[in-house]
Amino acid sequence: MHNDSVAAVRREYEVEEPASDTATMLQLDGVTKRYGPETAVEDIDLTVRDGEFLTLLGPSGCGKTTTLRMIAGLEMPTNGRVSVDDDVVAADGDGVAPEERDVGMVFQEFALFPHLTVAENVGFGIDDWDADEREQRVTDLLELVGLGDFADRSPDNLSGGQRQRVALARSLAPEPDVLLLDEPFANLDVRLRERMREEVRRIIKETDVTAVSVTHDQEEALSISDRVAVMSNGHIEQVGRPETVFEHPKSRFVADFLGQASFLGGRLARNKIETGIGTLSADMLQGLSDEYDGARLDVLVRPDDLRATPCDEEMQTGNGTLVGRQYTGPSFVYGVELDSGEVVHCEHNHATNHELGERVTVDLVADHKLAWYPAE
Amino acid sequence: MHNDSVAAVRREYEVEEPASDTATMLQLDGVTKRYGPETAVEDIDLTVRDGEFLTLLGPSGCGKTTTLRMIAGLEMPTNGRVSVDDDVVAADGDGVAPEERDVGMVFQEFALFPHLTVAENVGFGIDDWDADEREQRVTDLLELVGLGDFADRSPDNLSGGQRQRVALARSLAPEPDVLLLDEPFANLDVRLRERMREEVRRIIKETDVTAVSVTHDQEEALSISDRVAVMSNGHIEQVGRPETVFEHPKSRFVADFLGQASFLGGRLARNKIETGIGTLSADMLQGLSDEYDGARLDVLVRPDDLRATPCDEEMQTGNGTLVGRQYTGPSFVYGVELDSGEVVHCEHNHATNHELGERVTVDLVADHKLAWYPAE
Amino acid sequence: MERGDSGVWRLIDGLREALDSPTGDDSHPVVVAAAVLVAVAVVSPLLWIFLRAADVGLAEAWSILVAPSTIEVFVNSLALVASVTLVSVVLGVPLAVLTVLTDLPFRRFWTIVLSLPLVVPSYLGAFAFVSAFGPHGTLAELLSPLGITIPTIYGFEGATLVLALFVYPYVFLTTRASLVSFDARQLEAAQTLNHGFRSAFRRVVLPQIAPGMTAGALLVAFYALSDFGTPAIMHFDTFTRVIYVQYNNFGRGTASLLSIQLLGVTALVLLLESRLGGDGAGYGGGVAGSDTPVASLGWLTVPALAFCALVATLTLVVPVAIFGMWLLRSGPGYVGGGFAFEWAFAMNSVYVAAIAAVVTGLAALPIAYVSARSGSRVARLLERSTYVGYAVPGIVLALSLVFLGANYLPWLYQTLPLLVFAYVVRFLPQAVGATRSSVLQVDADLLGAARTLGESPSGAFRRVTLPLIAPGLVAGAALVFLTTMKELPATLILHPTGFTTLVTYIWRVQEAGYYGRAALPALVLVVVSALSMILLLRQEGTNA
Amino acid sequence: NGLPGGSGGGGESGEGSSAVTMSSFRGSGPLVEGRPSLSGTSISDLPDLSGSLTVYLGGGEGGLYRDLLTLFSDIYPDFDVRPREGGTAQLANTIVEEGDNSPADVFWAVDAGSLGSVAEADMAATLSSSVVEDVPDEFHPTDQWVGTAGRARSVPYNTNALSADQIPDTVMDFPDTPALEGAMGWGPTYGAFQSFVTAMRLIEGESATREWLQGMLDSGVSEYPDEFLTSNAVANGEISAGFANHYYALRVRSARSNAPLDLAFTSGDAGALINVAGAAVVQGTDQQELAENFIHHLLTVEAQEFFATRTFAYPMIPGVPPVGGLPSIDELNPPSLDLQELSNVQPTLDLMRDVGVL
Ligand SMILES: Nc1ncnc2c1ncn2[C@@H]1O[C@H](COP(=O)(O)OP(=O)(O)OP(=O)(O)O)[C@@H](O)[C@H]1O
Ligand SMILES: Nc1ncnc2c1ncn2[C@@H]1O[C@H](COP(=O)(O)OP(=O)(O)OP(=O)(O)O)[C@@H](O)[C@H]1O
Ligand SMILES: [Fe+3]
Ligand SMILES: [Mg+2]
Ligand SMILES: [Mg+2]
Repeated sequence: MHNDSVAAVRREYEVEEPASDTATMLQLDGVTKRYGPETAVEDIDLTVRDGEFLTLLGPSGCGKTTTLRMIAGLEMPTNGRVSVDDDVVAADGDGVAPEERDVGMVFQEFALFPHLTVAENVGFGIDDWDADEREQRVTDLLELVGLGDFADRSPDNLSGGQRQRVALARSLAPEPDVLLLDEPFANLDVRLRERMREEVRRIIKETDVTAVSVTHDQEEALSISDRVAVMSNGHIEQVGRPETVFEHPKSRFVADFLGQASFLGGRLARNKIETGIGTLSADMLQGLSDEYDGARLDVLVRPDDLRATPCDEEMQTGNGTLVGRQYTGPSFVYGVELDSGEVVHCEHNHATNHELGERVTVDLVADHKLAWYPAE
Repeated sequence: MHNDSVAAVRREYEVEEPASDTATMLQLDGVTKRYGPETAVEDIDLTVRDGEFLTLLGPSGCGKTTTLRMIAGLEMPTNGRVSVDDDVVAADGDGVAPEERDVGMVFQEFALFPHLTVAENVGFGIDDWDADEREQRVTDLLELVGLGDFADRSPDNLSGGQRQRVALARSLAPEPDVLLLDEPFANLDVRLRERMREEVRRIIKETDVTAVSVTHDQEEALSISDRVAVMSNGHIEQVGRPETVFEHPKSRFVADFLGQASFLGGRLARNKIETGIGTLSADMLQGLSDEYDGARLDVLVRPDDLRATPCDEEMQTGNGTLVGRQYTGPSFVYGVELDSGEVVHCEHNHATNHELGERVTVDLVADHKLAWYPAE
Repeated sequence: MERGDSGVWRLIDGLREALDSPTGDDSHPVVVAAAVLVAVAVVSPLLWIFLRAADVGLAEAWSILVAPSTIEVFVNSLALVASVTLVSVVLGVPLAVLTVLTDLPFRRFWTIVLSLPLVVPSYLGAFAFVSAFGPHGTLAELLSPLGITIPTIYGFEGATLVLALFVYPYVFLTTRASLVSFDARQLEAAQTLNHGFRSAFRRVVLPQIAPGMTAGALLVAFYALSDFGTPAIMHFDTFTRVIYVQYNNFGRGTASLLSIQLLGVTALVLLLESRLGGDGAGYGGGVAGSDTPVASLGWLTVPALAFCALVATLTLVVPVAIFGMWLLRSGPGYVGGGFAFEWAFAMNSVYVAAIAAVVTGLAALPIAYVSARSGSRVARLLERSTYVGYAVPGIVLALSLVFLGANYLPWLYQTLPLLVFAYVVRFLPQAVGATRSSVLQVDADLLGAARTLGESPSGAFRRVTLPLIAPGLVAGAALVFLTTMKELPATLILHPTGFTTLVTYIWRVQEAGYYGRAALPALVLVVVSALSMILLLRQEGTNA
Repeated sequence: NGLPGGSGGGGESGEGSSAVTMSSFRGSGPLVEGRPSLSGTSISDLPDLSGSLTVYLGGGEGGLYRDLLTLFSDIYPDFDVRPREGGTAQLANTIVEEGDNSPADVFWAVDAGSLGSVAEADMAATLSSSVVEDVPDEFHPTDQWVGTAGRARSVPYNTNALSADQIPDTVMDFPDTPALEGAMGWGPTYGAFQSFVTAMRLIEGESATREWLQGMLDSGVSEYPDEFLTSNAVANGEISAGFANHYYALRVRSARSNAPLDLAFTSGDAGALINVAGAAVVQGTDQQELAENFIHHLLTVEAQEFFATRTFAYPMIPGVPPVGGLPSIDELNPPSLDLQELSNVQPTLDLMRDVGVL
């Protein structure tokens, strides 16, 4: 039954994928990569359309870098096929060399050329350009990444974030067909990261580059990408538009990975479900079909869907106790242990300040339907 | 007059600093570091108390890594003094060797030992321990960072995030007096990062370690630290508790760096100030003194302080137009160009979905006083 | 013909497959072909040894090989190899550390001075030592009025000391090269983990510079194995000496037989070394950390300086002083044109050594590259095969080239190209070792980056690998240059007629007994080599 | 008295430099004083040397021999001689390895053994009897090479440590002479020494030689890399006496005239062996005639005077005596031995190795 129901959930979301008629730029078919006994990536299918910005999102070690490296041609898949622009570039362990794929890459660990200056690094891929044009391009790109004054420095003498920006500028210089970005902003501060993101997005859209980016930052993934592919353990869990993935996560894993997910368990009975924060109407649940009547479900709630209000001192009312508090600047995220035993998170404006141990009532304040999963 | 007023603002905040009576663990006095003509860090004063968790926050290239390296003893300050536990360890270009300072460090670029396995890396600093204890400690730490199965791997065969976790575990092993963390979570996904943060914080508090951490992630800085030091361009701009720094930023730079700050300009007149979103009462402004009557001020508003509501189609009402939209998962951040010409950001739940070009009314919904700065 | 060609290509393809490293970083077939070609070329002269050895009857061969005296010198040789290698490591590694990682005053100066002993032909050094410290030597005569007698310099200990003093620079230079490109951040990491410099060095640096150290130690070991002059002068019987005696008495068959035994020792040492795992996989080096020296010497500065000065005195001052004395003492004697020193000799030396350095560097490149980039057995074999020519006494090699040259390549015989080829065969491992360890230091991701930026493998090699390995390549070529400058046996036998070099000149006057006259050319040798060292270190400076 | 005093050079062609005179060939110094009148074939009696000639020049006197070649070149401007130096045995080996393709025209070696080995490998052409007729038979035992200068085995001794009569007259007695116990030196790797042992083996037999070598070892003989150093060590007092070719002591003396060094000779045995430097025409040369003429020039009275007074060697022609103080060849009483046989060193080496001398 579980399998069926998951399939049902899937079906529902799949139709949401935009039926795009733009050409396919990049395609992975059943791609697997093993390092000795280790399987880094297993049986991945992925299609990226021309001009699209796709982000691979997933926990550390799930195979993001490996996937990019196989697209770039730096690693040959153990099994499966990679096509770029309808040409098969890798199939079953053999393939076309990186330099013949017209892909650019920003390496997770930068891989700057230590014997060249910053400007020479950036100009490396365009040494066949006319000298003036080239110089102009290098200057522009350095300006873009805020390193105009660093042209003649050695990469050794740069800070971590500066190095990352040089790596970014270097990959952008030759305007490749496909740009692969491996955590290109991991070492940048928010402001710079946002600026870079915008710039990269702009450049990509303007020059019609297809981009596959890797990030561990779900906010970045959601805000910058046309589509997001969530990976876990060498597999792709879900691919879709940011909203789809965030609001209709196909699995608990995806839900949890994209935000601080909490789950409220309960049994569905007569269009109602009893949960740790009270009775919810089945209307609140996304695409629920009749067959689930009587089933135990887990309902996904995110911190912004809930509100905790303190109640009187005698502790006789309320449905939970404050057990955690995290300050994030604009808001506090409170952890509440419900009387049902579940722990949920509620986000509050930074002006509200509750104390740990306080007795609270948690209410659902979501103004959208909630995703749910058959109980495990 | 400007100087005066800034000084006034300063005075106000300084009293907020908790007058702690715990001992000083680490002290920097007028520390400057130059690389040839380049000044990386200039005249920094900083005091870290025993058991405290202090975070250095600042844009790329502002001197964070350099500061840590001087504390560790890997770099000698060009000028100034560094004391650890009341012993001067560096003064005017000379100092005590790193291994004699009892500091541990997580390097921004990991610096793992490539010839040792993961377990050997982690055990490196505790090779004087009893073999069993040591093995236990290594196992525990690897478990802690989620790499229990990777003990015998070579660091070369790890993913970026895995390497970072090894670096973290390695630095924690010997329980140093002072732990220096240079962007220790930059390559980790949110869930892992949060788990690591919590664990590191727990370990630090349990073992009474003093920690100085570097991050470019303001949310991380605010949520994990006892105090935050915001750096810019080799200087420390502000040091204080996370709430203080976030809610009472001493300068526009700090305000802007800690969140998407927007500024509303206006002239203060008779306890009111006219701004692009209407008239605000002076009561809403933090610690405003009489002397500012008639002065032009900029009021700091953050996305969560504002709300944009669409208005009727004829575009005759409202005070601005939607010009940007960013999806971050739980929320949209809208950019609104006010009729006054200023651009402000408003945060909305992800369920609300406005279109670019829509006419909106922006209202202040903040339930706290607002910071402000004399106009520039 | 065509079939043969495709067979060759199949072979190369097969080799290439065997050489492909698991990381998918394949070596271009042309590079592999070049590596194989070079290896075959440098091993080919050895065929002759087997040819000659076959002249000796089986029974006789056996009786020679198991003769007690043969076994004794065999054991002697092994003992000498072991002790010289050990002492060289004990001298070379600390000196390399002092000049790279510490704040030793005048590091540049010491670097040059401490590399120079390599250019003093060790037999000259031995002569100088015997005249200075031998019984009735200068020192003994100075001390005898005081009633002090010095222990004898002859024998095992003396031979070890003298050889080690003049060959430790192999270890010094290769260790230095590894240290210079070592990622200093790791040392920093170790220090923040409460390991003092010493322990950090032992646990972190040492294992990673091991390939460089081992390369140097192997060079020392095989030098000790193949050197004839020094042990002879130091009254210590070694295998090579027996081989020389045979050659000097037309026993080419026996000598070849013994040479084969020497090759056996070579193989044994190489095997032993790979068992010890000295050449472990490479570790991607990163950018160097801060350029400030990592360790401060403190009160050790004075002893460290004294140590450097002592080594420099023993290796440079003593020989130069002794030769100067001989020069003064030799009196009028016979002065004739045949012994007149000409500056052209120095020019010839530099000229041929420079060519040899360049050619050897080029020949080393494919082998070093293939063996560093691939962990396969074949690649290892290719690299190891280069040691064969080095471990064989120069005279053996030279005669084999006489045979091959005169009979099969008469147009090359007694020309510079053949002489240069002899140098390549003799000194290739010096260049391969240094180059290989720098190839190992190149992070594979850098090549990946170049490839994704549109460079072909050869382009990536030219624009990224080559500049990054340049210090290693130059260091290797410099080693070849220095050793070619002083190479005697092959030069003497294979030089173009009328082409006199510093060393053949030194040989001429020595052979005639005019030791004093060696002073000037020996000095010129040292000075010219010093100049080349300065050039080399300048190169290193721009890259570090 | 046959030597035309001032005009050794010139020759018939008359185009040579008249600056080359007998005194150009003669050495100087106390040892050379009072040369008697000389006789023999003069350079001027021979046809001109003309053309180019490659000479493999073996051994220690290379530099000195070069001077002689320079003199020839001065006399004959058309004569282009290209000397190629190397160890004597090595050059012999080289010629044998080169075989028919040898670029060498003449092999000029410092010991008979090397010449013998080349001759045995059929790499030496037969010399015309006109060339070698002046040289006594013992110095050209075959017609494939001819001696050009003699080198006698001798016992250099330190005059402060020993007197002449303490040195035995028979080499076989050395191991049992108390005065020499622990005070002797030798250079067993040196070719001339090995020739000496070869001679002993041929004369006294294998087992006597073995005993002798063993006896010397037992008496604590010191080992030196070559005999020049052995002679020097004697002069220094490092050892009292040694085995060495005779000219080394003269060399030491000519450099250090006050050195307490003198020579003793044994008589009629291997210890009195006179080995020779000599020359051969290399088989297959296309310069046979020139090569022979060149060798003939080495046997002229001028060249012989050169060897006698500059290298202190024994001249090969009767008309030129050795330098002052040296006994004549007749007085020396060398053993009668075919020098050609000296090339049979292999058994000697086996023996020496067996005993532990090598
Ligand atoms: N070895 C050096 N030589 C010259 N300048 C240097 C050197 N190291 C750092 N700098 C400069 O000093 C400044 C501060 O560098 P630092 O590494 O401390 O920055 P950071 O705050 O850690 O930045 P990031 O967040 O990008 O890592 C930068 O502008 C950098 O370019
Ligand atoms: N050369 C290798 N040999 C063996 N295992 C490897 C190798 N490279 C990567 N792996 C393993 O493959 C898995 C996927 O690695 P990958 O680098 O693709 O992860 P990632 O998703 O990029 O992680 P991160 O976010 O930490 O960078 C990891 O478990 C890693 O340990
Ligand atoms: Fe001699
Ligand atoms: Mg990765
Ligand atoms: Mg940094």
